[in-house]
Amino acid sequence: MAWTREQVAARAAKELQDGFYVNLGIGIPTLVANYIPDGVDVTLQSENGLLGIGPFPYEGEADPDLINAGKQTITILPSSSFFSSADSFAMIRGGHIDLTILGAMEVAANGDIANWTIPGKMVKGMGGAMDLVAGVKKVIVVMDHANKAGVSKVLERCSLPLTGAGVVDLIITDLCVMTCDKANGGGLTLIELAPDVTLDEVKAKTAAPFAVAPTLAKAA
Amino acid sequence: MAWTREQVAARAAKELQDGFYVNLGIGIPTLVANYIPDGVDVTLQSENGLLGIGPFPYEGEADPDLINAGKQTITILPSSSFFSSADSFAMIRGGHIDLTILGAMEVAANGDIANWTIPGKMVKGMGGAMDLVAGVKKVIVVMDHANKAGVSKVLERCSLPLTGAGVVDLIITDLCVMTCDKANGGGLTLIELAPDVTLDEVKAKTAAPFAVAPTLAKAA
Amino acid sequence: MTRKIYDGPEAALDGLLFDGMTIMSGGFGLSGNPESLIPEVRRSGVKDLTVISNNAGADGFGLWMLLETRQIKKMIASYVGENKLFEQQYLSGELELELNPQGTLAERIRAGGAGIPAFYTRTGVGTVVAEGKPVEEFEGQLYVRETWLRADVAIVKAWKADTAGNLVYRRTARNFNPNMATAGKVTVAEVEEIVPVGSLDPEAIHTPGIYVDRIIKSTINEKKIEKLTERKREAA
Amino acid sequence: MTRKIYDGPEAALDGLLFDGMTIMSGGFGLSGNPESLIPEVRRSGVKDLTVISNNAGADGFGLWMLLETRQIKKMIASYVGENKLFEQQYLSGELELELNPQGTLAERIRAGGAGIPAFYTRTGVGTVVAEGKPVEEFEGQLYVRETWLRADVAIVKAWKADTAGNLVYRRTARNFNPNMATAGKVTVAEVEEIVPVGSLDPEAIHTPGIYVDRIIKSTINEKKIEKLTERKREAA
Repeated sequence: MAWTREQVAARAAKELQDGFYVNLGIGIPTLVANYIPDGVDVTLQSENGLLGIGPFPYEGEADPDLINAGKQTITILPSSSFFSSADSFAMIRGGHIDLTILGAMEVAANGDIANWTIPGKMVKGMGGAMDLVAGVKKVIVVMDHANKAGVSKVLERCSLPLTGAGVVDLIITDLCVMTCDKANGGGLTLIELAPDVTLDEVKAKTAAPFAVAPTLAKAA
Repeated sequence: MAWTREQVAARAAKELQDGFYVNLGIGIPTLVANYIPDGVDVTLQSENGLLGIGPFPYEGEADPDLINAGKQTITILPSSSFFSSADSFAMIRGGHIDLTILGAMEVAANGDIANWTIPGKMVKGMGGAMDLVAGVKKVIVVMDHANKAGVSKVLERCSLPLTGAGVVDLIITDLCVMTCDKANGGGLTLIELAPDVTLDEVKAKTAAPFAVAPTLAKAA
Repeated sequence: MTRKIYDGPEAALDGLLFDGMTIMSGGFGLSGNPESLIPEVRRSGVKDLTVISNNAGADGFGLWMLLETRQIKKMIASYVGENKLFEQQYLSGELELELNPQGTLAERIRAGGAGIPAFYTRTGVGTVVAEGKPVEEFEGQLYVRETWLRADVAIVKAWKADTAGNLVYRRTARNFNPNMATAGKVTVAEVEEIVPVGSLDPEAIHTPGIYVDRIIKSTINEKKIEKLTERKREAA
Repeated sequence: MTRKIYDGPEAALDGLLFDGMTIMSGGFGLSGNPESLIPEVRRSGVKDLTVISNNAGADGFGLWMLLETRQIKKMIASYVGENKLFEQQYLSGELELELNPQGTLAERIRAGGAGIPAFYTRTGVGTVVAEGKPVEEFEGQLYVRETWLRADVAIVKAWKADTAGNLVYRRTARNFNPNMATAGKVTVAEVEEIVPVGSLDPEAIHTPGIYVDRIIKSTINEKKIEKLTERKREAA
């Protein structure tokens, strides 16, 4: 049985380490904050200019001057600090964020990611995504393994315009977890399967070659 | 009679305009602050990270955490703000300071200035001088017209390593005031003489060609 | 020292606007927008604007007001989603768009204010963003060269100003505002409160007064919330 | 959240020092120097250091302590005047010196922390500073390319830290400290006071905690004044 969105988020949360500074993208990545393991102290950065994102505000207490990068109202923590956009991206570009978790439309075996535009169809802009994939130490993609038409989103080469080239470290989909050896030009390795998902199913739904980790264990 | 150090400073102070942001170098330039004309509101910047330098502290009230770029103890004003070295020089480099007044060892007709090193003799460093001459909108040099040996410090070309090339706007010496047309590759024009100083004396003590302003008037 | 204080939006922008000019406008989404100054730009009728701003407003709000009147010729932004009017004008070819990665946009503006005409960044290497730009290797990694951005006028929104022009922003409404304040030939700030000098902590000034030429008290301060997200208070 | 708080200088630098390493050290003149950490670098005996700091201390104070023991192989600084020991070692060829304009030094450090390997500046064009570096024209002006500076360890002095590593500096003792805090692989801060999280104003943090790995309370906090300059109080 494939993982749900919530389960994907929970699986991604296992990648968080104590003391990490983390930037979470919009959508499933935002859910990851709900699954931070006990005893793991993580500080969330919001690229519009905040280090230390707190929970959503209680009803009636939202402050229009306090939003996250997804433009949702949020709160702060006692350890929080505010800064400008230039300072925020200096932090990101300078390699100070340990981990970012982002959604994607396509990911390739060479570590390329496409998640910001569909030429002729979608004109929105990349926002901070290009800066995050280029600047953050570890980049995790969370997404459905295939699109609604059943076409694999894990490809040998991306067909959409890239967000970043050779930047992805880990792919977590509804079916499985794969590492990407970006330091050596790419190469996917399947390291984990969702419960009852078979290797054959992943092979059928993956349009890229991948190795299978000898230690591969089905997720409990 | 040549101008004294104090008179040179007073003459330089006439270049201050209401609302100006100004950086004053060490030595005679620092004295300029004592001659700011009445009704002229000037904000002094200190490149170690302060906008709005106040007067020297009263006896016993000096704060080691509050110094100017010459490392003298100072005070602040109600309008002051502190910032980092990078932010301070962003302010300077970005062209936001209206005027800087600096000392010099040599100035040339093409607007070059040398004020930071004598090869083989003096190893100190340029500090912020190169940034100031390159970044500030208007650069005024105050200095003795000739050195102690009587050799002109106003030259056709500088012999010492430069602080900046083609950067000087105005030269105020103990003998006279000269403009430098740096926007057009240089060219000095004598615009003012100190009391009882003759054009011939300036000619004799200046190792560069210069024009004489038709409006030349002796300083009162 | 009150020469920087102006009566209202019209006075604050008087003499600054001209056709074909470049305007920077602070804000991220609908947070920290110069809500009083944008309508005055609209009222002035100035046209063929190049506008540099992270976003392009939303229905009826922010820079959307200048799109509606077709005063904007070109936008330099990082994200223009959720704005139907923008999409229409762009797809019909009426509007030019230069999309920048958000951090590159912020750094280009910072560079404009800091006298740095160009810098290198990893962001965008191997993507369309790097096309036509010099790409160079430093310490084994590729970087693309980006250039500074400056504006004829920067309009920003702050929380408080003192009469010397020192600004402080409030929470995440800070965003691009302090960077843009440094990059305008003239910078006009609208603020929620104007206080006497000495009221702001000199250790905590976000924008030193040198960067601010004109100040008004906001006449419009709607602060629309784009995505209200709340949680229920748990029973004690 | 007290994992960043260390017992003292020895604990704070434990495991970080090695021969041939690069250290950034905050301060301008004798103001804002990491006065407790420098003696520990000396005590450790680590050698062949490249030290990046605006100045090189003064007799008996600051980085002078590491010059005296000949632990410094190379200084990158903007001003090393008024330091006889430095001059001796430099003129005798024992010490390498790379002089940088102060603003270029600050920007190179800022670039190191911000992931910018190179940038262009007017500063130094036409001088020895630009020799051997690419010079290029932008908008009719020449600019020289400068590269980033980063360090294995940055040691900085702040006024207060909270336990999350957020720092605030005091007055002009801020200087290079916040910039260097961003440019060390590991950043160690000494502070006059360690306060609980929530004690510092989140709008007024000079160095967000992400940049600070280890914190100690200063054991030496002499704050020598280099040029005491005072005025007499006028009779009332």
